[in-house]
Amino acid sequence: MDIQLQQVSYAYAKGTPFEKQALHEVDLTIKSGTFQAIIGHTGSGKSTILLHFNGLLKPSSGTVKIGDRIIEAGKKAKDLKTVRQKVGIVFQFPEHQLFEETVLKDIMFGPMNFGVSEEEAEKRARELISLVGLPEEILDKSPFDLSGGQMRRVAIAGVLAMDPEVIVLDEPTAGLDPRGQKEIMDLFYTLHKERGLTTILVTHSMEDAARYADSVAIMHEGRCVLTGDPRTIFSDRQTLAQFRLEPPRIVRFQHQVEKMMGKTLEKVCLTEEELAVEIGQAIPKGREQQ
Amino acid sequence: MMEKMIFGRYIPGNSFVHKLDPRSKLLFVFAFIIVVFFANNVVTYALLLAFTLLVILLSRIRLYFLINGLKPVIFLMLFTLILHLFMTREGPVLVDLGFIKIYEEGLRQGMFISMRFLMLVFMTSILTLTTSPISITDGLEVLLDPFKKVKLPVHELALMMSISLRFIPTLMDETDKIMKAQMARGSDLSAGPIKDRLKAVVPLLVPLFVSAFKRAEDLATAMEVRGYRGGEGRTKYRQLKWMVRDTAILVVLVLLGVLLWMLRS
Amino acid sequence: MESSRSISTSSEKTKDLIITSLLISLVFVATFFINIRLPIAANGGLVHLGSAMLFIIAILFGPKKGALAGAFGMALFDILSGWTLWAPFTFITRGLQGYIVGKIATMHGKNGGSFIYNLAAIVISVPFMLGGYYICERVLYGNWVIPLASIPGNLVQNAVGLIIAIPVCIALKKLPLFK
Amino acid sequence: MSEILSFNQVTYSYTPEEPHTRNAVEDVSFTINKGEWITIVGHNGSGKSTMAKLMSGLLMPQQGEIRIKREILTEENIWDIRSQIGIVFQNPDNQFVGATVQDDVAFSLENNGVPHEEMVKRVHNALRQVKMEDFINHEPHHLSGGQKQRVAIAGALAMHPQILILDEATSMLDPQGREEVLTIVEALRKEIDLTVLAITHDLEEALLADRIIFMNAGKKYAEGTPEEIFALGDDLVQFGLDMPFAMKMTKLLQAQGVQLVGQHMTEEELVNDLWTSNFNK
Ligand SMILES: Nc1ncnc2c1ncn2[C@@H]1O[C@H](COP(=O)(O)OP(=O)(O)OP(=O)(O)O)[C@@H](O)[C@H]1O
Ligand SMILES: Nc1ncnc2c1ncn2[C@@H]1O[C@H](COP(=O)(O)OP(=O)(O)OP(=O)(O)O)[C@@H](O)[C@H]1O
Ligand SMILES: [Mg+2]
Ligand SMILES: [Mg+2]
Repeated sequence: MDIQLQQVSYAYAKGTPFEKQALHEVDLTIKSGTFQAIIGHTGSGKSTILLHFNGLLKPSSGTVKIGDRIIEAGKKAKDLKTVRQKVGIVFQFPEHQLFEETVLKDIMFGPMNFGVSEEEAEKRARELISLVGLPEEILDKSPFDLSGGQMRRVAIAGVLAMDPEVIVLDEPTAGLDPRGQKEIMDLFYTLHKERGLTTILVTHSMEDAARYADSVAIMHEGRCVLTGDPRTIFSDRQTLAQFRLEPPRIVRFQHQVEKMMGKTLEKVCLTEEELAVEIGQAIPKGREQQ
Repeated sequence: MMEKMIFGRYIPGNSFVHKLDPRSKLLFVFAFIIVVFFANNVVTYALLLAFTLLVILLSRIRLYFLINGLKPVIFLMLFTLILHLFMTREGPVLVDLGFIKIYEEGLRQGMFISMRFLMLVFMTSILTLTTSPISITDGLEVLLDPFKKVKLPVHELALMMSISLRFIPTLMDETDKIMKAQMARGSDLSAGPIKDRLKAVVPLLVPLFVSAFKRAEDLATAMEVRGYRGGEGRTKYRQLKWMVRDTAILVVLVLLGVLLWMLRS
Repeated sequence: MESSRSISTSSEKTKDLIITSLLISLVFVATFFINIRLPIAANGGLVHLGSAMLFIIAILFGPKKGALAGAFGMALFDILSGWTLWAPFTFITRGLQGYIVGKIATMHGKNGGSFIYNLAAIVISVPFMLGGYYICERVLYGNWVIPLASIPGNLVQNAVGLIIAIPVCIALKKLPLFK
Repeated sequence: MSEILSFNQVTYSYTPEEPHTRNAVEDVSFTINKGEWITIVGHNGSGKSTMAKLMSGLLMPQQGEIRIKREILTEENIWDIRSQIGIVFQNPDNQFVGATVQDDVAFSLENNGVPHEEMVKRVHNALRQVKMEDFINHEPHHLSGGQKQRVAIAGALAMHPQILILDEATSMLDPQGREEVLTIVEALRKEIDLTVLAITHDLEEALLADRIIFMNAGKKYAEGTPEEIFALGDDLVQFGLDMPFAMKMTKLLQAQGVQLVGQHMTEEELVNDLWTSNFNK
């Protein structure tokens, strides 16, 4: 399912003295099956744009196409439910949305709102709980008796249970310890690969954007100023700096190494593993024996 | 971070009224509410009206804001006027449409009561337009101080007010986030069958309570580490300064009251 | 929530004070910000959840917090949205209502867990609320008839509040937080 | 070096009546000297925040003792001791008490009965120290997360504390906010000889410390300089953490057959080693 934003503008508190233009004529296309990262300085409009992906906000002007649904400024959008089922959002600190008596019921809440039968919803919950790395016993516990990391996983399972085609992530790993962060990101990456989920990641972590994304979009002061593949985007230090961003650590390190060697490597590396191989090849091997 | 505070009517400014001490403003409004009821004839009402206009001028509040504030009550005012017009049957008949007669006394009463109402709304609005909620709280805390003697926990009440004011924007933000998150899971307060809309309240309020409690716990911890242990032995950072102008405005109001009392019929 | 041995009394008091403050904020937020669209003529069908929130708080936390949250939360709403003149009346009336609901719902050791008591609590509080506003507005408008105009609106508010509060209380009662 | 804070076999459980659940903090001992920067690292739920609460007397240990400036922490002296400790917590919103920036900074001064003139002086000073004096009248919802945390630090500084505890004070912030806060803390340490105890998951942040205490499941797993702790390598990963970037890179490079002399904490060291071991021969 492609998502396409055309000339989308959005203003909060429109028509009051507090009006705040958060998006300016944003054009952005996210092709079905891609892993799209959206990066940008705080307040650049990332979260606002994300709310347009399933009709939680309606553009003040412009159009949003979600699959074959079109949400247009000024027109009444009916039956957004189908859209919301297909585009799941994992918000920042998703554990704050838990409310049911048991974990099982909470995971079933989303799908049942979209008309899935109780048996089917329960089946999905049982499948997903192990997918997110939790034991099945947890299904009968109250979500409020779990640790922060466990709650986060339950909330994510609750979104996945809706069986969306597109999943939108707003800083899904904030506050977790490094292992938790890695596990959650790897989970989404596996889902993206294995189930072909279109994945949209909003993040402050250039490292995650570099490691996982096929395509990166930069937001700056409400505008989508740049889109492209991560290698190109992250190798351009000047442009990034202009939008108050830094390249990922790995790219900065590559830069240092290149300066030291006095020559550039074959390609811009986005993961540690890649860079290690590149450096390994660039090192003058013959001299080791001298 | 979010500039989404669209509540509250305080408009910062530097006028004479803005600069008054919140205590004198509170006392003033309180006394004014009493004085208003002294008026009962054309002269006294005219005097009151002139005085109200003077205060509006001194506050340098754009009339737009005052009128805007009237919106919710305009209907009530008209209603009062019309009821008085038609229901009072005293004095000479002014208009006679056969089935409806409007009497002079009805017109007088209607006008007076609507005017009284208008002046009360204006004066109380000026108070909240020129005084931030937190200064009102400060003012009340000091004014209520004598009631500590009768075991009224004045300090606690004032602190409570200031904390709840402080957390209103935060909780509004939180509410908005939870609403969006649950909408994304297909539960919506504003769309769908009525039964579903009512059902959507639970997924909103439960997390809201949970979050409020988490915040309360964190805040209690933070306050305690910073040495909070009740009102005793505390000093105050915000100091109120009573100036000549504060005394002056109260004196003027008292004089007005005396004058109205003498002129009323 | 934490073990008894680590908590001195001063900290319990502080926590209690803060919880009350946040309950006040919640009443305000529900009145000002949480609307639900219902097919009722009044207000274009938008009904706020202020009364519901007040009932919920009174039922779950008893008369004292119910009274404080109702009085301060609702009066604050009046002050901050152009009804300043009504604030003192609201303070008294809603405070009284919160107190009554809380008192009845927690009577006889019921602790807000009994459907019948909760229902009775809200129903009994309604005449007090209506009466309170009636008397106050009588003073304001100098007339016995005009204040009658606000009664239907107030009734709707209370009815919606009741319909929402009762099930939400049941849901909240199941939380570890309120056990 | 003079001791400023110590734990001696401290144990704490939130549920002492349930012997089967593990203690939140178990048998932890360590000593911190004046002027040090100590970092506590550990996975979620490893007991870090509980330790911070124990230090400030918000919780009292069931076993063992805690000393602040060699004085045992008891119910009697907690208020005195709290006035010497400043804590900044994780969530910037949940610790902002005042209506505006200056009120918030003044809060602890008010609680301790500091006279008005003195308060005004200290509030301005503290705000200057965290570079927030231009925001003196701002309300919290008009500040960014990093700014709120700086106000929280100012609130602590106003009491002229001996120890500043940061309990994941940067973990909810964006990279800029994090940078802002850390820069301020580093500057302060030089300026006023503060002892800093930072709790964090962020290993790059942990590198700034003189010493690291590594917690695992309520117990102290290891203690030492950053070099010593990060030399634990895979243990870090196993107990929920990660290795700093330069170390990970070193390992990967060595696996590629690149010659390197040792373990490296920082990128500069690594680049230098790459140079000397491979090019500059
Ligand atoms: N509900 C709201 N009301 C008014 N203004 C808002 C609201 N939400 C966001 N804004 C403003 O819109 C702009 C964009 O905000 P948005 O939350 O989309 O940024 P962001 O890129 O997600 O930032 P962050 O990285 O901090 O999450 C900001 O200037 C913000 O202050
Ligand atoms: N108020 C509480 N009541 C009961 N158990 C608690 C409470 N607070 C923490 N715990 C438990 O104590 C243990 C240690 O928690 P603590 O908050 O100290 O961990 P932490 O290292 O700070 O974790 P994080 O990195 O997530 O902040 C955890 O197992 C946690 O579940
Ligand atoms: Mg955002
Ligand atoms: Mg912690």
